[in-house]
Amino acid sequence: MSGSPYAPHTEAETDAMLDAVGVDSVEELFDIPDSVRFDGEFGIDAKSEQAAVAETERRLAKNDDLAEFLGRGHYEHYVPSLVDHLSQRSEFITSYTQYQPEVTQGFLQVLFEYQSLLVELTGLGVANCSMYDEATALAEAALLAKRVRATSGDRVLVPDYVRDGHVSVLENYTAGADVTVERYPTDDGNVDLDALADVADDDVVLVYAENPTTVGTIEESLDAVGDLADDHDALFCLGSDPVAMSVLQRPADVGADVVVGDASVLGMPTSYGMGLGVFACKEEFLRQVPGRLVGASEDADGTRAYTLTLQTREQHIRKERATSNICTNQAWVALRAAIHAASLGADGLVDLANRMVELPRDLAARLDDVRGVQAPANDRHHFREFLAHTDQPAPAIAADLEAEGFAVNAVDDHHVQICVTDANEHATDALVAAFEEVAN
Amino acid sequence: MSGSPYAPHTEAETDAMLDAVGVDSVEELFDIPDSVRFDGEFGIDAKSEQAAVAETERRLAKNDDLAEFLGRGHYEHYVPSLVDHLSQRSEFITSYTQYQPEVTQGFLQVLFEYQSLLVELTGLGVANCSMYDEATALAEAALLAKRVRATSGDRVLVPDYVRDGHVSVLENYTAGADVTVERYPTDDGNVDLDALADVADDDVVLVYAENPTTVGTIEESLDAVGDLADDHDALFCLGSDPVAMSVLQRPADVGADVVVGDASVLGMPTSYGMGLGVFACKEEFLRQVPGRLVGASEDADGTRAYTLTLQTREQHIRKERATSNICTNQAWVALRAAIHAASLGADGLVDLANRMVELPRDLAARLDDVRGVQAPANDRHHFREFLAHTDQPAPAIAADLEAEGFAVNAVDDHHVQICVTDANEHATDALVAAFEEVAN
Amino acid sequence: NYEPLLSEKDQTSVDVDSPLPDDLTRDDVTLPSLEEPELARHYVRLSQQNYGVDSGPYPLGSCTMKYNPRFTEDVAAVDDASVHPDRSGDSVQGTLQLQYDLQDYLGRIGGMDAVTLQPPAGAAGEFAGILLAEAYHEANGEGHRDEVVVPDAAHGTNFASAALGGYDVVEIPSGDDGRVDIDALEAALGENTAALMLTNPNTLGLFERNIEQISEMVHDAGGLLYYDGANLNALLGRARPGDMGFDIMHFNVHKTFATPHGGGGPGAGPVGVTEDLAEFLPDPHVRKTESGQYERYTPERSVGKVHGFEGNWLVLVKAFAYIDRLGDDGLSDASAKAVLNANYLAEQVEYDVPLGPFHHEFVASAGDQDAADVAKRMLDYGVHPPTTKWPELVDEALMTEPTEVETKSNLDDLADAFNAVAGEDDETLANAPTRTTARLIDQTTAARNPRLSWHDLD
Amino acid sequence: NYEPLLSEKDQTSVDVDSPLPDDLTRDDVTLPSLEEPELARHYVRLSQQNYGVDSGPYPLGSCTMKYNPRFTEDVAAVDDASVHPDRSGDSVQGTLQLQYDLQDYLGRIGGMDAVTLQPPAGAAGEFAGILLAEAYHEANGEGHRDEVVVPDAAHGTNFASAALGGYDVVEIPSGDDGRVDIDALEAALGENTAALMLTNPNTLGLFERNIEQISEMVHDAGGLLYYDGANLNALLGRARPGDMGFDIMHFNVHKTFATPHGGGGPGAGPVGVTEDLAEFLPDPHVRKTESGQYERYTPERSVGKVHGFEGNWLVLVKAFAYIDRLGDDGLSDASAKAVLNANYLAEQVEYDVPLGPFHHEFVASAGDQDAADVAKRMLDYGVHPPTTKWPELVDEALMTEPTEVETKSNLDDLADAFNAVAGEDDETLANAPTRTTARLIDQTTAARNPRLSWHDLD
Repeated sequence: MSGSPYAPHTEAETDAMLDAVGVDSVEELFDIPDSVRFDGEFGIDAKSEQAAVAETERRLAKNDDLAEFLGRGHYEHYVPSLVDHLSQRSEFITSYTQYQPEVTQGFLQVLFEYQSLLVELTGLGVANCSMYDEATALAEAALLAKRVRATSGDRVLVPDYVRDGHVSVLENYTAGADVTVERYPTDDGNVDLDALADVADDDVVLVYAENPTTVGTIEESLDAVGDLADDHDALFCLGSDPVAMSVLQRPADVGADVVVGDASVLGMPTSYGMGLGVFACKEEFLRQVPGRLVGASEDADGTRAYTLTLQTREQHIRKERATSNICTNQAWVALRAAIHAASLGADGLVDLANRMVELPRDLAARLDDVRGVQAPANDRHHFREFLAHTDQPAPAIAADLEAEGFAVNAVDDHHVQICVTDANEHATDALVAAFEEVAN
Repeated sequence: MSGSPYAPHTEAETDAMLDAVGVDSVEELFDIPDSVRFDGEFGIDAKSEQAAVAETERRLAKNDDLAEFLGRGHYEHYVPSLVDHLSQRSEFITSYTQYQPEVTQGFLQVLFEYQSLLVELTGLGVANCSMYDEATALAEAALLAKRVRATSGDRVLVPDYVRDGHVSVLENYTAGADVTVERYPTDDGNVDLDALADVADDDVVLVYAENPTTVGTIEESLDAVGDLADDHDALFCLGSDPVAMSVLQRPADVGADVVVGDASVLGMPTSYGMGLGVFACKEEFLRQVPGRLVGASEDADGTRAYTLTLQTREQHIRKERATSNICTNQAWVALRAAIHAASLGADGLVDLANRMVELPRDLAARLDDVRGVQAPANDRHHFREFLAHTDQPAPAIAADLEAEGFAVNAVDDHHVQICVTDANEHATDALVAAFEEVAN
Repeated sequence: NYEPLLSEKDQTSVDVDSPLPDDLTRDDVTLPSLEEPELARHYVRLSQQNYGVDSGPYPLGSCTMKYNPRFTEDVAAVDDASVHPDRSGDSVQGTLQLQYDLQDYLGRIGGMDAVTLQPPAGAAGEFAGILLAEAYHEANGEGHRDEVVVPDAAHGTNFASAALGGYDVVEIPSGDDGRVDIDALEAALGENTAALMLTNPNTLGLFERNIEQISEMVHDAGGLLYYDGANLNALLGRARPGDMGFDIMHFNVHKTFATPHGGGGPGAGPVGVTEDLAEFLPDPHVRKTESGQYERYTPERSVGKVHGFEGNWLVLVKAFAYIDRLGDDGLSDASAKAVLNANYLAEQVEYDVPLGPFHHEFVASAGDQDAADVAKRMLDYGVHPPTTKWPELVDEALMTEPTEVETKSNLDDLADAFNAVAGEDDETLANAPTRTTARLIDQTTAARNPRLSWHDLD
Repeated sequence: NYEPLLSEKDQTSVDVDSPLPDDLTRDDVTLPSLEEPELARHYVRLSQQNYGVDSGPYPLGSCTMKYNPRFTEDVAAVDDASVHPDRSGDSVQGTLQLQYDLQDYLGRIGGMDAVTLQPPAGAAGEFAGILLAEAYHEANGEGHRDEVVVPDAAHGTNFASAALGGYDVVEIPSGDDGRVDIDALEAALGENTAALMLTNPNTLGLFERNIEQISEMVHDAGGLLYYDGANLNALLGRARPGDMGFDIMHFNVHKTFATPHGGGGPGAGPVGVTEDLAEFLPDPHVRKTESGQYERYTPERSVGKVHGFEGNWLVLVKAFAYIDRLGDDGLSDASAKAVLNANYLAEQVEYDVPLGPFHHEFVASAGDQDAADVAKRMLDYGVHPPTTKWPELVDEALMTEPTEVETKSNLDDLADAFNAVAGEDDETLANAPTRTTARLIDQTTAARNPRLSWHDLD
């Protein structure tokens, strides 16, 4: 083989085209000074499709086959087969941003429906097409808060249960806007309202909380958090996801101004953290929303039609004054999430969410019966996951479990975090048995 | 869950429809005498999609993971990814026979292109859309011969290398037409011309031979077989496949009147023998062809268009006087084969076929170096596969190899048959090493 | 909209240069040789010119065009499903178990004692059934029975399959009520009767209420009763062929169990039989040993093979997964909704709908209109038309089977399409379709001047 | 052709009844609840209303809409690709090796010493690069540098990413030849310069011939040179940013390495740096130990994270597989044909095409016509139009990038579409498109009266 298998020119065609252009060889078209011409090699051998598939799969096959009980912001639910089959359709996957809405009504409508799903679940007026993931969505929320707040201010408060990595993203995105990110304490896996009240002042632009939290607890006083933020003219940003939101308190009802989160809990398998950033907010912030928005309009025949709208917020028009630098986003992941949500429907979503309350409750109770384990560590309701206290050092427990074929997260010296969903539920008996082996 | 997940009625809709029909319950619509009413249960539990997937996969996972060197009429080549992605498109896979050509031009054109591929490869004037597999295609060829032969006759001659199962199909299909199937001897894996001449007479309606043969040899005197058939006013039917035909002697050039074979060598993985029966013949037999034919025509605007044609040959019109009873065929497998062939193109097909000559030659030479093995057993050229003589009993060799992770075919007391293609080529080193272990 | 043939995009001639001696090879081969981007576009565009169940209603009577759940494609695509038929039984216990379990499921659903999965399509199942009947009679010293009785409204394959088996077909007319005419049957049955082939409900969607009497008559005459499973979607959980007295039946898994029709196939046509006929089943059959292993064996008086290997295996995997997902409740509900849909749609359609009561399908009459033209005009309304002009018992028949997958709203839309066409004049119909990829296609030229490959085109 | 919204087909309200206390739950949720058959049809129909690369030419300048080979989807779908980011390094050696090897491949292709895969898109890569530049200057005691220089023709993301990092953007005008104006650059550079962001070839498809001089000027001023990889498809195997003096670059794998654009994403924007900047790369990075194992580690002075986890991993798997398949020869040929295609098409187009010589794209001028109207009218010819009205250096710009995947015949057809529109009057253009799924869509109403969910519709 020589050349790209995806560049279809025959030699005769190449010659005819060179003739038309008026050069003898393609190389003449490269207007590159000799001094910066590359005359080396990458050293990558061309391969047949069969060999390329085998080479990639050979590498990946080195991963150990573990039953994963990992969560902490990246989750897996069973993805209906329909999601793969429909999202792989050429017209969806090989298209790009809908700059020409007249020939991209299909994707626009899907994104409009995805926005609608989030509007319904959050109770807020506006949802965009996607951010990269929860961490970057939170960062964009902080920047929006900084932009829209009536008075100046530079503090963003996040609870201590948030992943360090997410805080790092938040700090990186907001440093340029001179925002300071501070963590506030929690109490037994919920916001410590008194502690939060102590640190909150009028210099705060955004208060963040999660429901469920990164450690799996369900927050019980979110409206108080919202009130507290409101008292200081700060925005209240809630982190959640579309499955949780289908049963937990509606974000709008607890005073959330912005909702962020990761909607890749729908539509995606575990994918090493690949996300789908949710961004929804009150309608009053519409012109400050980051990212793409699809709106309904009409075409010249008066038929309903969809189009990207309010593009003057965006970088390709507003440049350095854009609401965000985002261009390529997670549209196809949003398509997958939308199909998954549609497959579940209202009943299916609620049923799934209810199981995410029951499964960790039941598994925690079983682990609590294991000598050397107390679970759940927090006296709260849980969603998908929970902390378990281990008498033995947690890192050793995690390592021993790994040797038995299970992945769990050791979050500190004596706590492991266990996430259980419909995707790994089948392995819970084996996990409990393994805990019996390693925990005491 | 209750009810079918693919029957979308809400209770309200069901009620409205019952009202419209004028009954109180669906059961009233079943006009079945009580005496034959079924009031039992099948005893099959309804399952979620996730559970149904798991249940089927759990069963299949009990298959041992062996490197297969099996052929004898069912082969595997690497199938380009494009074949899966395109053939799974809804519009193709969820459609049926093109009774309404105005809305099924897509599939009709694919089938027309598939027919064209076979016309090119066979050199014959007509190819149909598909039979089930090679065995049933051969049976249909015998029936066609019986119908078209100028004088009566009832003998069909097949070489002794044909699989017993294929002969059984042939006998079953032709018994109703009072045809007798007889085997004729071969010499070192090729037709024994003298022996064939001895048994041939004017009562023969069809002489069958294969190229390559079931034992992997390439026939060297096919034109003589064709002449011999011709001498007795019998049809000459050649068995082959689209990969082999792309380099071996063109069937038309050796006098073949009909070509049968299995085109699932393109487009399909190993699939427990699922096939794609090739049926091509001379144009003079057109009105006696079994199965569906797609023809070119024009629509009311004068644009080229395709349609099923000559349907008066078929069972839905001609009933007991049809050329065959076939209705549902292997159209989707033909689509896959067509895409695979198109992906290879002329060069790719010839290259693949040439490798199918080289791979068995090279592997046979390596096995011949193993103590206790003589390969190839036939002093012929080979395609994909060959017989190897083993000093130890062949069934024991096959069993020992299976224990080592390889599947080969023990065809008699001291011969194993080995098939090697681009799909299992990567395992040849290991196979040779395993032979070293078990053969002497 | 015309998508050129591959051959109109490229034709590349390659001189064959091979490791073989020249006299064993052809000279050259000429085929389109396009790179992947152009191929992807070719087939994507062609697919868009094709109507399937996922495009909209497909009420093609007798074909049971249901929704094909995609998860069955996934399980058929797992590596473990891809094994060679010559593998030892010990090394493919998974495949054998799936075969065994599907045999078992189908037996329970049909009320039959043993089931073979080998026939690769419904017609192949019919033919296998004919072979079984023949072997049975032969074994009983009744090899002289050379007639198969078939009602006039039966599927064309019934006639053709019986003829393929060497039988004389005795066609009997239907009664005025669209069902088997008992007198005609009586007259047709005799000492040469090998079998009666019957669809129930029949192609008019009518249940053969006299099935017990029919069964008794056929058996009294020494014949066997064969069930054509094409319409089994009407009966799931309500009645079983085995309980009605049928001795042999085939299943169309691509109809009843929603495996995709694939543009014409592949399907699969498993055949069930009563205990008496089990010893004749095709080779190999799968059984479970006392130790819980699964093994292939040759039934004692097997008819041999009807397919080179094991039939359309991957289709059978899909059927198993579908049955396993729906279970008793789902299968029963599928039939309930299929029957409800047919009856509801029959009510909404303004064409005359004679006979009844219907199960899964009904046959309307286009009356003064030409049913084929009606179908073409329905294409303009964006739906697939019913089967037309058959069965001939109904003038200008429109044989309509909506299946269980259509919503009430879809059925209302479909009825609107029927009714709109019912009100149109002959000229409009004759000029239809106008809104489709291709306009009305000239069938006469296609048949008179057959051009069956790109080699035949200018 | 209008496909109703899911909400127009069904809205089901469910009262939330949960194992949780009532005060922790919402009251109800209202969503469309349709069964699978209707959903399949909904999305199949919507897909058919969407133009993609597999539909035909998609010469959207700057977006590199190549064919996406499907085998990369298969490798991204294998179970082993689906692991959780919190897995121990020991247990995901396969993933780490693939990350390491892709870092290595990209480093070789870009001529960079170290590469992070974490940024989830091109703009995220730019922002990561800005963070790296800031950390570098900070570490060198040059934290006062607060300006990023960007040519006026640069992608909008360059400006926005610099601003997101807190930098003042210093925009410099292009020269008459469409390239960096050396004098303007000289004037813009100074002691506050943190970096110059440059695309090469630039958005007009022109190679910045003075790149060495530019590099020297920026570095002399104490700044860093940032390469926007959007146009890297023009240079594969011909020139490498690292060799031209760039310190930081991002790769758009969805452009250069053919991972699908997915209707707007996901992409991936790996960032390469020279050795001096490697210690600042995001956390974690992957390295190979002496024992041949792969491990994650935190670079010594890491900027931290730009994505919650490891970026768009499955996209990166596809990119690896694509690069591994093409190899040196394929990548080099891709650029050759991309450049040839752009130059050939530029010759065939009758619109004025100023400037040149071009690499992978060219910018034609619609002259007296409105470029946006030209684009709408091109839709009527069945092709996707170029990017319009940008860069503003060319009046009524038609920024055209055919990529290597188009055949000569496709380019000729595409040129015919351009040329047909070039000959049409303003009224025809203003009324276009007429042959598309939707006619011209009213943008003003959409923006003035935003209706952004089905809750906003009547």
